Amino acid sequence: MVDLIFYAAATLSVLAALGVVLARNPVHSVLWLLASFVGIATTYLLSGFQFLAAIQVLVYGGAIMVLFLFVVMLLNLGDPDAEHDAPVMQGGLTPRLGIGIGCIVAALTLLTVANANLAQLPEGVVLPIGGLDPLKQMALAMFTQWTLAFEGASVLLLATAVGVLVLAKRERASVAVSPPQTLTAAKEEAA
Amino acid sequence: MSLITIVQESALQTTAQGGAFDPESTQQLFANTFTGDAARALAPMVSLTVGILVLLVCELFEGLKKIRPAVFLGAILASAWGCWGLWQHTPEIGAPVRVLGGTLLVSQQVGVWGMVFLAATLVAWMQARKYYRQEAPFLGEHDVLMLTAPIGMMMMAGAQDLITFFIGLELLSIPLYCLAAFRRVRNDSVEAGLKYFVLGAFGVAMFLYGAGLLYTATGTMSLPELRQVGEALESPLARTGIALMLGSLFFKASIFPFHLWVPDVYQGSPTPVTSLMATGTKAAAFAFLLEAAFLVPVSAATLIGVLAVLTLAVGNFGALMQKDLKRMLAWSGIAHAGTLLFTVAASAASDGLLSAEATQAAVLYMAAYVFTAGGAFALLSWLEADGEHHTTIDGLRGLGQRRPGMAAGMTLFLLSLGGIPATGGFIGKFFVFGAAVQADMIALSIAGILLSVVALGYYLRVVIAMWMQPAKDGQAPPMAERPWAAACVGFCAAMVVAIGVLPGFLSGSTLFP
Amino acid sequence: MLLSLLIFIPLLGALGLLVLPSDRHDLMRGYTLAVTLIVAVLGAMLWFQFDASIATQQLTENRHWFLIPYHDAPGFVEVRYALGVDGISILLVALTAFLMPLVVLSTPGHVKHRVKEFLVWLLVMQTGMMGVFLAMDLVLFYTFWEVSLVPLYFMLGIWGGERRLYATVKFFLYTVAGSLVMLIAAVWMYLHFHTTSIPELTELAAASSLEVQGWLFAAFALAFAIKVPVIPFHTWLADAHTEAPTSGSVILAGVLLKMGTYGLLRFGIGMFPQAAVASSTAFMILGAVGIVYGAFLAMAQTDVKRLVACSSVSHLGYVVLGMFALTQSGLRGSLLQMVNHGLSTGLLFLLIGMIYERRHTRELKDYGGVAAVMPVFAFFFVFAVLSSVGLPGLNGFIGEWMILLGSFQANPWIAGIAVTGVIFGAVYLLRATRLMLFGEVTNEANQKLQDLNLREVGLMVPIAVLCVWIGVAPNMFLDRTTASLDLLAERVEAAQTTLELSAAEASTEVPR
Amino acid sequence: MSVPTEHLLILSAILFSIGVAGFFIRRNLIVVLMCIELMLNAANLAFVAGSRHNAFLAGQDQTDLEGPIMVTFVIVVAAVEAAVGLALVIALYRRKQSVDLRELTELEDGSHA
Repeated sequence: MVDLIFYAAATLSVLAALGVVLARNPVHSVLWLLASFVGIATTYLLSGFQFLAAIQVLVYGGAIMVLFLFVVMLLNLGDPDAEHDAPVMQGGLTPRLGIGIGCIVAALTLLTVANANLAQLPEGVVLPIGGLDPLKQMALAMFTQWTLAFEGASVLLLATAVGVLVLAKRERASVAVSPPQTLTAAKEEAA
Repeated sequence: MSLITIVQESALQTTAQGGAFDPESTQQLFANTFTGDAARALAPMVSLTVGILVLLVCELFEGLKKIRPAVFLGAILASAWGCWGLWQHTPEIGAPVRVLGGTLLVSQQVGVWGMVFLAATLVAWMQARKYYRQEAPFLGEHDVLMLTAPIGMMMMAGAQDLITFFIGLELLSIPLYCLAAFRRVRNDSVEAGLKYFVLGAFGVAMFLYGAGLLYTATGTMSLPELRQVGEALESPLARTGIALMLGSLFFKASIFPFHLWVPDVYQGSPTPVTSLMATGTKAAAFAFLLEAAFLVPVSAATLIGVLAVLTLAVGNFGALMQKDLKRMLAWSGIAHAGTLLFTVAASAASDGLLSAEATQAAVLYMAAYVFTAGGAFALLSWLEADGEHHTTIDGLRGLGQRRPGMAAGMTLFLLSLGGIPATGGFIGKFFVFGAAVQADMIALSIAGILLSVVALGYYLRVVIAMWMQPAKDGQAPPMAERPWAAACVGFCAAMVVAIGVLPGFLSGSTLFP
Repeated sequence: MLLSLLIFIPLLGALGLLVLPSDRHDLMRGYTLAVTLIVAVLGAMLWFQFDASIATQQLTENRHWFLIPYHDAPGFVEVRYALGVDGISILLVALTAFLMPLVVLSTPGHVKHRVKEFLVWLLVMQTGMMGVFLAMDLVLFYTFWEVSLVPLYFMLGIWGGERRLYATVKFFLYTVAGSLVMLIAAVWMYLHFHTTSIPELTELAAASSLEVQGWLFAAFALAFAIKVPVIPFHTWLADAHTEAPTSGSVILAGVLLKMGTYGLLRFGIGMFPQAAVASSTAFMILGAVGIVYGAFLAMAQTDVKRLVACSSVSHLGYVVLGMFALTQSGLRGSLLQMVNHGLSTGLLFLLIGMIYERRHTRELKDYGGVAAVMPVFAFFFVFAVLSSVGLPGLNGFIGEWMILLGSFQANPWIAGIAVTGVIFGAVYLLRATRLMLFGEVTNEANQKLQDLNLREVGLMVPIAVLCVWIGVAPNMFLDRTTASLDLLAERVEAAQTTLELSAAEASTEVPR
Repeated sequence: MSVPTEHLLILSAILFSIGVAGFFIRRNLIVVLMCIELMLNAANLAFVAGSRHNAFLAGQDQTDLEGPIMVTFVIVVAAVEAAVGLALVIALYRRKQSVDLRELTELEDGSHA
């Protein structure tokens, strides 16, 4: 039964991933991606990773997807007519190249996975009660062994905040010139 | 006993005890983790982080904005002092010291690499002073981002497991994505940032997937443990994972066939950022590549050598076609990555026997390259103030008459890039090919070294334009007042000559064991 | 200390020159002349301090420079700042020190713009050349070897003739390509012999097998053969000479080409005697072909400077021929001929430069009857030509005679071919002399030519005196080389014996 | 659950390939960013597969924390990359009123010639 759910979730995530790539409307792509993440979260949960499943839903579904959706709406890209690169259907070299590369990567990795010769898992191992990612141990490890990575991540978030602020902040009135023609005027002004 | 096992054992105990923590063993664990060595190893990174925080505070108050350069330089100097400590005061004997549960290396080479990264950052920052015009309100943010990148580089150089390395990689990349697009009112800068980001993110995904496969096949992500796993490294799964990871590192290091983004991104980014990318990123990528070279099977070492020659060829012939100096330097940067790749190939071909020699060669090469390319980019950023046209090779005509000092500096840097003796570039090349020949890669070395004749072809074209061809018509604009950039050029020129004439201070037996 | 001074005084002088005001041409020329004269005095001191009875290097300096990591014990190879002089280099060092003041003295005629840069490069060049001849460490040698290229590159590119950019790039890339192969060989050598000291390497390499020597010899010989240039690589030389300013040509012919022959002698033959013995016939043939082919090339030229450039190829053919005859008189002759060629060809280039400054043409057909208008010029020109073709009593004769003597001992057939070169050489040079100097003054423009002034005469007289001196009393010069060349010849003989022994062993083993 | 590790790896390989294909097919930058997120998730699945495999190999009640910790960091970085990527997209949109990859043509060989 549990296995069945796993395979169902896996199928869902693959189909949804295809949906992301194939959908014409970016809003649909975002929604498909969300579905795919839910499927992946389910596989995490079934594999014994409760904490990961939780943050997968919370961070990905709750934060990242909203961010995507927000930008799509902000830039008013939801209109399907505005989307010109209907993939696959339209022919041309790029889609075929893309599919080709994807297929090659898939074939290569599948081949190596098939030949992986992974050690046989012992029979009858049951998941520990705390799951395979017990929170306390994770916390302990993260604050000792991986302190540097953890602190690095915090600096990373800080830098990201600063960087995104620079990139996305509205241009100030004195420099706010969106059409490129007036750029020289702005240059002179700034100088 | 490695801390990894301690953690696992304590996890086992607590799980068996129903999840309750033993405070004593936890305390013990903390005491074992945060040792004096760990503090020494972290000092350079912590100084930079403190610098970032102080910079952010300075941004809050109008009056404090003036001390920004002092804070920046202070952070760099404090960090350099930390690196110097690692370099000079780490004992040479015995097994390598690893701290923080074995995730971070404390060694002389980490210290030296740190100095190289800091030099690259310093050179980039000095030339960025007075470079930006419309972006003036964001200069504080600029400095913060520039100070973040070397933290990432140091993490990459010292990382002993893939998690730490991965965070280091991101800590280096994210600020550079933002900095590449820093001149956001210009189309080319935004385009450079986006191209760099999209391909960089693709590369990171590739790295992670490869690491995932390697982890599944071997059961560990720690480099010292990966050294021990033996046969598990030879399974197809592990090999695929390693190949994907190398591909992604080659992307960062701009190795053929992952070099295509380089010319566009280098050209579109603000020149100081290009300088940091060309020198710092490359150095960090190679620092880790050399550390992880043992992952490359000996049988694939020749392949790496061939890639090195191909990269050299592609970079040099690409540079030969260019009319714009910045783009030419970008292509030549690819060629230099090719030369450096010889050190990785040498280390892999000798099955780690030559890893110390290869690392030392790479450090020397990069140290020379930081000042050579950094100086060239500094001059370029200075010239850019004259207008777009003045950075094309045609636009440089007659520079020797107009501004002999600048032209002399550029000539020195170009000769060093070409590897003419008495400059740092030669010493670097000499050591790198020394390592390659030690690993018995003579044919590849000859191929590689003959390609540098092609390189001289295009470097000399610039020298010809500057000194031997008359200036085109039209008044040259007055020279831009850029004292920091001038200081940067002078500093770089002095270092290029110093490394070229007296390499002893870098290559003496004390560089590292 | 003396050797270091010889090398670095010019460089310091160049730095000092940088701060002089760039519009005071005479001041800068005087200053440069003073610097080169100091070096010349030091060169004279070296000449008299030199002990001719010592075969190995003397007046040595030896200091730590830097370490190269190395995977075996002791973990590094030490590169040293090692200088020394021996019988092979003493003549060339002296020649460099002697020629430079004269070159500086010749610059007012043809360097009229960007004087400061020119003088700076001249002094840097002297540092490079001195370094090449005095370095006793392979890495140091290589450094000076390449450093000496850069000044000539600029001299050619800035002050050269019309096709100067082509010539300068060709010259630079040709020489660099050769020397990079040598660099790889050098790297291989320090890795296998664990030292970069030239005397030590000479011992170690000479003791290694023929196969090892062969590969290394090939790499070194390629670099030097391009520089000399030996025949298939000669094309850069004609272009470079033709486009170079007069002083560039004089230095190129006088000293820079000698770096190639010096390298062949010290490294090609000294370090790899077995390989040199094995390939001696090939090099003798190349030398003989160079003599004859260069002569034919020269005959076909209408541009007098190009003609002298081609004659250089021919004359350097003698040097290569004599050297690879591997006999004592051949070696001594070729070493002396290096100096002779520097003097007589340098003199010719100076003269051509002087008349070019007056007439701005180098075509033979534009001249004729110059002797009537410029008797002093004609005297020196004829003198230089006679010295160059080897008139007995002048310097060229001694060198050519010893070379031909030596090569007859080694291989009469090749020597026989080479002798024809002597005749051809006389033909084209004398023909050029006739066309330029004698006959009626056919060209109006030649009527008003000014004869040489005091400065021009003054700078040529020392060279002419030296030419006669060597011609009359060659032993004074040869004596200083004898001990070192005897040692070299001994090494070659030993190598010959080894080769014969192994050949005999091989032939006795085959039947079994 | 008795799903073999290979199946987890195969799922991850398929998702990674779809992400790669989408990365090359699509020209809408936002969708390209989503494809990168897909690839990151595929990598996460590989870490999860590895962690589970190693824990089970070690025996009952064993865990291998490297995998889950890596996954946690990857999720953090995914958020960071999404933020930076979207900010860059917004910057591009401000300049060109488009998020099409084909708009990135200013920097080509010879455009400065």
